Amino acid sequence: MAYFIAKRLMQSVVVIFIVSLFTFLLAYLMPGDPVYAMLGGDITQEQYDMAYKEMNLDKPIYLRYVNWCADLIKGDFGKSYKYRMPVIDLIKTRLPVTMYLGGLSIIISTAVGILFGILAATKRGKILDTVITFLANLGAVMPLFWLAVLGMSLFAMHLKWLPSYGFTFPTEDFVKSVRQTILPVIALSVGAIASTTRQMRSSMLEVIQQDYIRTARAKGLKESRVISKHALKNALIPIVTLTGMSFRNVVSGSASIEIIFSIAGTGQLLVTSVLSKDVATTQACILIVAIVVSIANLIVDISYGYLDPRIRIQ
Amino acid sequence: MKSSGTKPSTSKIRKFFKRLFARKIVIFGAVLVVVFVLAALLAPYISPHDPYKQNLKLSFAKPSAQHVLGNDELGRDIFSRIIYGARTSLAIGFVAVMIAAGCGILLGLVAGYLGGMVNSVISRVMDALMSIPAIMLSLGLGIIFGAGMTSLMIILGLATVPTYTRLMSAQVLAIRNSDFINAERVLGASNIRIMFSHILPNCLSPIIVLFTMNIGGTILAEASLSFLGLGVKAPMASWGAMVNEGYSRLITNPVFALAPGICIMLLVLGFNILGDGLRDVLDPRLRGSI
Amino acid sequence: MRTFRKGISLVVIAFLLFLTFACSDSGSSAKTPDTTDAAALPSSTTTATAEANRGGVLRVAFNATANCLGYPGGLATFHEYQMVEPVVESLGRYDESGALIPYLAESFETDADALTLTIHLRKDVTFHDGTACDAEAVKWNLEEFKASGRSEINAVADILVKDPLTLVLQLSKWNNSIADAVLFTAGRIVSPTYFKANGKDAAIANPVGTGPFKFVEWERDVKIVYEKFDDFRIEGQPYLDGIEVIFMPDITTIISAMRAGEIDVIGTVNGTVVSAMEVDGLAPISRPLTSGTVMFGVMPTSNDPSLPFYDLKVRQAISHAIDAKAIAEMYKSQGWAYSNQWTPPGSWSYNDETVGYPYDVQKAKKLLAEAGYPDGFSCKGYVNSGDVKLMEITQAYLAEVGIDMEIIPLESAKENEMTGINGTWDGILRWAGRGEADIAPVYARTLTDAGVRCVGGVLHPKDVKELIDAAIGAKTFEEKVKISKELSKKVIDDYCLLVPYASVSSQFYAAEKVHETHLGYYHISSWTPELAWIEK
Amino acid sequence: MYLIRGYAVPYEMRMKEIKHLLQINNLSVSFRNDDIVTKAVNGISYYIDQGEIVSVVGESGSGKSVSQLAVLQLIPTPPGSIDSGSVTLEEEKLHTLKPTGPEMRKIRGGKIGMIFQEPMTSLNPVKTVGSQLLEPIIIHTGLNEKEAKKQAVSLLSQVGIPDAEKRLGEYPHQFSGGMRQRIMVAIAVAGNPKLIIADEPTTALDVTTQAQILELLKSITMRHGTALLLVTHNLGIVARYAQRIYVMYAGRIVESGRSQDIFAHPSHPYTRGLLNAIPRLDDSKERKLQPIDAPDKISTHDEERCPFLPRCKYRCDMCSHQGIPDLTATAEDGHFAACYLSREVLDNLDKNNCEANRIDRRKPFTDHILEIENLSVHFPIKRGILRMNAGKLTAVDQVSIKIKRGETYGLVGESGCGKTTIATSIMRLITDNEGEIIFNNLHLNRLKASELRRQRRKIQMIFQDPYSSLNPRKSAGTLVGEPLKIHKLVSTRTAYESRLDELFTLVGLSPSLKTRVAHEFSGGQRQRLGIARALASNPDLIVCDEPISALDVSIQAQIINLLEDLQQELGLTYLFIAHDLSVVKHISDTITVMYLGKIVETAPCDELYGNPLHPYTQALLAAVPIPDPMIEQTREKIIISGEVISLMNRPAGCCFSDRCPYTMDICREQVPPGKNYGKDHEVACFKLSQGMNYPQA
Repeated sequence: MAYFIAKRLMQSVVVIFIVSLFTFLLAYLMPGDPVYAMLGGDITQEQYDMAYKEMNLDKPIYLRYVNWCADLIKGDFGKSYKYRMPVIDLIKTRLPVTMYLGGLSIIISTAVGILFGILAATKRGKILDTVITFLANLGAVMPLFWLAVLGMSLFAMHLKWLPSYGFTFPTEDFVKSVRQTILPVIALSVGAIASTTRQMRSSMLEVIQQDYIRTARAKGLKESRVISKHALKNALIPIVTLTGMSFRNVVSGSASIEIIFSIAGTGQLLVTSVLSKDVATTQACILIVAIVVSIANLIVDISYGYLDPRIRIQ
Repeated sequence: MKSSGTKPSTSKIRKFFKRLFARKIVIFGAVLVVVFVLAALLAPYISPHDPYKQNLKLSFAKPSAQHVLGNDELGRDIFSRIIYGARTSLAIGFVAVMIAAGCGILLGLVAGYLGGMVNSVISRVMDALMSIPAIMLSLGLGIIFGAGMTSLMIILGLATVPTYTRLMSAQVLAIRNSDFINAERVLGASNIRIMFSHILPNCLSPIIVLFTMNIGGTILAEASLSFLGLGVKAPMASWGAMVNEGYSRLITNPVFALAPGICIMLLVLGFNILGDGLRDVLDPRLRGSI
Repeated sequence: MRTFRKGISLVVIAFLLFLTFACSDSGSSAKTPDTTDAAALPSSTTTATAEANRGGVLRVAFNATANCLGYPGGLATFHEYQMVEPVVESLGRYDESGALIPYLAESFETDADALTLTIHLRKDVTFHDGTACDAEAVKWNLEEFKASGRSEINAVADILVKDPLTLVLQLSKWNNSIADAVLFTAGRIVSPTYFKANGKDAAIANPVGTGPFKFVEWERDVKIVYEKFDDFRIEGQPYLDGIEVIFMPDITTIISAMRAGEIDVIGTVNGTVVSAMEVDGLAPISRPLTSGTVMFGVMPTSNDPSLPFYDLKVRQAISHAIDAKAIAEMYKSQGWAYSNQWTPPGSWSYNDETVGYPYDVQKAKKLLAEAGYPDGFSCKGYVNSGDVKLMEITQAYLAEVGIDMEIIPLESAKENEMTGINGTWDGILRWAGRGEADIAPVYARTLTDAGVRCVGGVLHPKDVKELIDAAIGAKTFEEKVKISKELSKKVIDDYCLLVPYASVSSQFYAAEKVHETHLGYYHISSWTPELAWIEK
Repeated sequence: MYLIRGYAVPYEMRMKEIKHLLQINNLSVSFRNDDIVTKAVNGISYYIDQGEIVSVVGESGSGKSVSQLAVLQLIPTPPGSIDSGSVTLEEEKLHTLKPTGPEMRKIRGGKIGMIFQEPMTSLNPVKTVGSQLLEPIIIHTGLNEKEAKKQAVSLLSQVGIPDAEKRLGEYPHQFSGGMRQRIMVAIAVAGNPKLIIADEPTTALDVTTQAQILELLKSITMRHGTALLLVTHNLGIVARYAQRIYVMYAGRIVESGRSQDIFAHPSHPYTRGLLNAIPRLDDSKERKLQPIDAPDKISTHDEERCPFLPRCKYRCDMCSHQGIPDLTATAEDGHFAACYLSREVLDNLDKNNCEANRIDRRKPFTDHILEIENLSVHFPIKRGILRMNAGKLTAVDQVSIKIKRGETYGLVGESGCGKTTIATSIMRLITDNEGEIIFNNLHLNRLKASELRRQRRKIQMIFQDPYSSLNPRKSAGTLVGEPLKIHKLVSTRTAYESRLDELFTLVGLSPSLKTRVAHEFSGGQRQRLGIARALASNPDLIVCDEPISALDVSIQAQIINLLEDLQQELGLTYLFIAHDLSVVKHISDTITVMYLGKIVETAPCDELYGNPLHPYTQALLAAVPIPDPMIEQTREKIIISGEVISLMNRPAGCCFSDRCPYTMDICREQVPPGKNYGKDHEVACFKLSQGMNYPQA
């Protein structure tokens, strides 16, 4: 297992290195002069030259990459020229927000998805299965932004039950936090619930056909015990992969959700910085998100060990 | 289902469709897809108005007998634009997925078959692509490539490549050391021959399923990108862009935002259901993994 | 999200709008020398009611973010000026007629012959950090503004502190709009002590001014919190306990929050908001301005012989092909007013004799045929990606006369590069320029070699340049009006350098219970937080 | 004139007279797939008594397993459904119980324990062995957790798992296949059942392990008086263990009776065919196997006719005109067969066509076609972060083989012995090896890739699994013709087609089948295609890697005969790799026995079987059951302990030292060299080289 973790860690490091290259190039290839991005259109030549030097744009690209990497290793993600503050401070305030929303959404979607999946699989062909499968299909085709907007228009604008914007951590004001997070989290979760449900249903159906389930039944176990003690853990293995992948989707989704609900999180920061060509922030955001995704995948792979002793004991 | 050297008999095709449409829901999905494909093909004949004809006096007009779904900001007929939007969505969905499948299959085939360092490099690059949030990737690429249909197809295609590469290399790995591939080596067949003549055809079932599913996914992604403003070039009609235009007017003119949104959902739903059905027939083991 | 992007383009427009005012002389400042009393602030007839409703927190939502609060040289957009208004006061403000009046300063006077601007300060004004706001502090602020690379007050050659409450600004060359630039644009006075102690970045994030409210907290991209400053120099003000500036990147959220009563004021308005608010029977607070608007239109590349637009007839054909009147009419509710020249209608430089190019497809086709393009041609149309719609309308009009325009959306950075000093474009550019009465300085920025915006793609005719110089250097208002009108007509009727659509005045929304905010009422970049009150 | 046997007594009526432990009457099971209903079990009736060992024999698809699952209602529904029948276990009518109800659950694991075929998949991979074993104990014996744990430990010890207490906490994948099957046995007996149903319990295991498991099962049934229902296709096992037998074919019982009666007097053409088709360890080499005919594709048989009719070589008019024959009594007591023809008639018919039952085994051997010298194949074991080679796993260790032109060289051994690795090394599918492979005086391992590709046509391979070795998407003609195209052996289209026809005819397939896709063929036909493809390039040597082990027993004989005929006709040389010693004995001229990557014994066929010298060879031979109860009763069974261990744990000295009953100290320390004991008989054993004798089987 230690070897396994070490190997995965090594892979993650390589992946992050490639991502850093991607990120750097991506930001570099974006059209538009970063000086204009920073200072706007109406600038004098002096202003331009001053900024050009300040941003190290006179150095060759590979040198800039090496410098950038060297700074990264020192923990220096550069300075955002939009926010005029170290990117790392910016991300320190943004990442927890997205992680909180995303984490909540992943927990909810996984729990609900697993439950729905089991229900649908065990009631295969019955009404409940049909209803759940239909809803899961619907959830999978519902554009995220669309759902968020519909939700806001109904619950905030018309019914006025929930606030239409903002974010508060539950440690600050629990009731406010819950009210503010309901809509964004639901919007973020629907797609994941749908895919988890579909995956869980089919992996459960697959597992139920396995030999060891037949063995369990042949031992005289109750059907409920066969499902809960023998089938569930096996069926969960593919779900873990899905949960790992949903980290990436959560950040993707949070971009529009955070913008729609005026939440200052990483997703919003990502989009803002790309559109305003805030190079340092863009690079740091992608890199950090990639690191988070990689760590999530690492955790997923380790949790395989918990679920599947064949990996744990090698 | 085709095999070189033999023509699939008509009964075989009939059997395939019989199995495919055994579940009623699949018929529903197929009908959805067919309706939209027909709408796209026959757009010039069935749309009641010129989708590009602007009439500023009718800006944001409510639905009327003349314009059943009302008019957009430029006073263009929304219904006609939705019909033309089907063209955009389908064309982008199809071509982007073709690009993705083409690159992904090739990379996956090479990675899976050659293994070793090649596989490691390709896998890591794909991992890296996979760990960048899709929206970021599309946004970044979108800004680099600029707007328009072609670049949309490329962007959406590139963003989907890892899915195919992974599926393909997993498939190849599974059959690379199977007896019939060994048999080919024993016969003295070259690697190229083995890869393209023997491995590739045997990996196609899940690819076809993924392909169908992905068309839906790509249409959704196109909508999201259009929503972000990185859509097709004006004045081309796109559902995503129409939702984008319409959604902030949900209060005053709900039809404008709801209609294209519902179209996206229905078309994607159609492809998903069809993909589900195809998978059940072609490769039931894949259930859930795609 | 679209509206979010639109927000970004709005920022650009806002930037222009702001600069508009920054350098405008608003018609009154040409009276030289000039002395104005400090009393002429907008006075409230409802002071008693305001007293009775003292308290409460005003929540103002913006569809834009701020990047800078407490560094005068860093304030870029009118949103930022509005956002810091509660903390950082300006030396001068505008009155209802658009005339510059002293605000933080007690009075000021200009002397065209002596090339000076003299500013008298109030006694006993202190910053929130307790230090005195004296002549040295103001001098430091103005010098720092110049040092940051801003060009607005370049005409100021030297700043002399005559006594602790008097400054004399020596000009290098007469410029009849210098008072506006110094007192309004550059004259946002912050504490030099704080800046020196904590540095530029800290100053940017922590405004320390003299205003009615104290800065509490700036949660980036979320909100700014201000609380009442108890020792405000005007007795009894402000009425509010605090102000929250809330950033909302999505227009729909703003509408939703406004309808749900989660916010009190909308600081950014577009057509979507207007139509949504109409449902609730709420009308925007605005008035058509005759100066300090944004001019919208298109600007073809006129200096490139390889492009069809080099031919005057083609430019005229385009102008005839587009029904700018209809476009302006369509957006009327958003504060658009049709103008056939690069001047807001009704302003003193607006030339009624300008013929312009009324909508006439036949004439357009005829002109095109004369120019050698009977079947039209293909061209590119550049526009900020957040504002494609206007270009789409243009595209459809051009298609009628056979011109096939491909729309190329630009990210802000790319657009700035294209319209910047070294940039150019090859086709039709969606153009947004300042609309003000005193147009000559604005023209100078684009139509002369010394310009800074959109200079690379447009002809710089010699006679235009001469007229611009004459207008800026005019010593009497009458002379200036005459030359400006001539200029206005020349640019359109003789050279057809651009196709103006409309002049756009800004608009604001406030809930019915909110009073006396005067958001953008006197000037787009200012309001009156010290007077605002909320009905209980 | 054919004699028609007396009258038919309804079978069910006869059986109702006596009280049996388990009685099944008229059981029918069908499966529905895509609207096609397949009757898997068709009205079968059988019984089993207290303490009895009964075997149900049949080939794949005969419905033997399905009927057992149906007894416990473990058939997945849908697609399966039990259409009719009654199941009575000691008065209790199992067919009336709800599949998941409490009564049925009491039966499952409580009164009837079940053991399945695949030990690898039958245990839940994510639960410890202990927890899986505790479940049935707690449910069916009412013991509390602590007592149950004690019981579990004792059960595991009983089934021969050492260190039971510690191993309770381990997971299935930490056990070998044999060990897992032992655990399955423990689970099956945990609830003190009256009956154990063992569904092919040893099919997936090595032959030495197979013997151990079966002996274990037998001893358990003897000790507890449990009845055992043994489902298998292996007639040897049946002969060794079963007291009574039911032979199933196509969902019906075609013959039943006491074991010795059936083997002595098989009365159904199918049973007779099976017995004639399989090679036996005690056979003479000259006996030609008599395969059971297989129709092109076993069509969904006519519901109205005898299901064996299309394959029956005794069929007569009556069979095709009358309905399905009932089970009728034969001469012996309790012996029934479902055939219109009496045993005497069948015997007579056999006597009439006993020609061509002998094969000429004399072959002219000349030079060596293939010489393998000191071949070693290592697989690196990668460990650590940097994937450094932490060691190597030696799959084949210093193996030398010389194959003469024209002979059949047999290579036997259990799983993991390296026999397939040798094959793949010869075929250059593995290129990373030490030693020399000299084919026709060419050093194969020194050839350049292009040269090697040219040489490949002279050396071909037949694969184990005819299902996986043919590309499922290609037509038969394309597959067989591929070598012709690759090596450009034909120049014109017509030459190509005619060569294809020739090849098809050669392997006994109609050339008209050329256009069919591989999956439309039956297993035997597929293997014929595989052979035709191997023959296409006119090879000198064919490596046959377990070419028949995936086939049904009735089909195996066809392929063996085909291979023998082709050898005579074309002068081919075979390297025949197999684990089945009976088959190898039948076909080979020289035989090498391997264990854990080493050659332990090489000898000419008769010498090896007549005078096995290495203890391992002896144990192997002893473990193979002979399909004759009379012989089995008298045979002494040496069951060696332990299982084939993993290559990672190969002992330092002689590879067999930890299982060998005669191990000496030197065996554990040094590797015994091969030594010739005359008649080309080479053995690697210290005991033997020291001139000591030990008892022979």
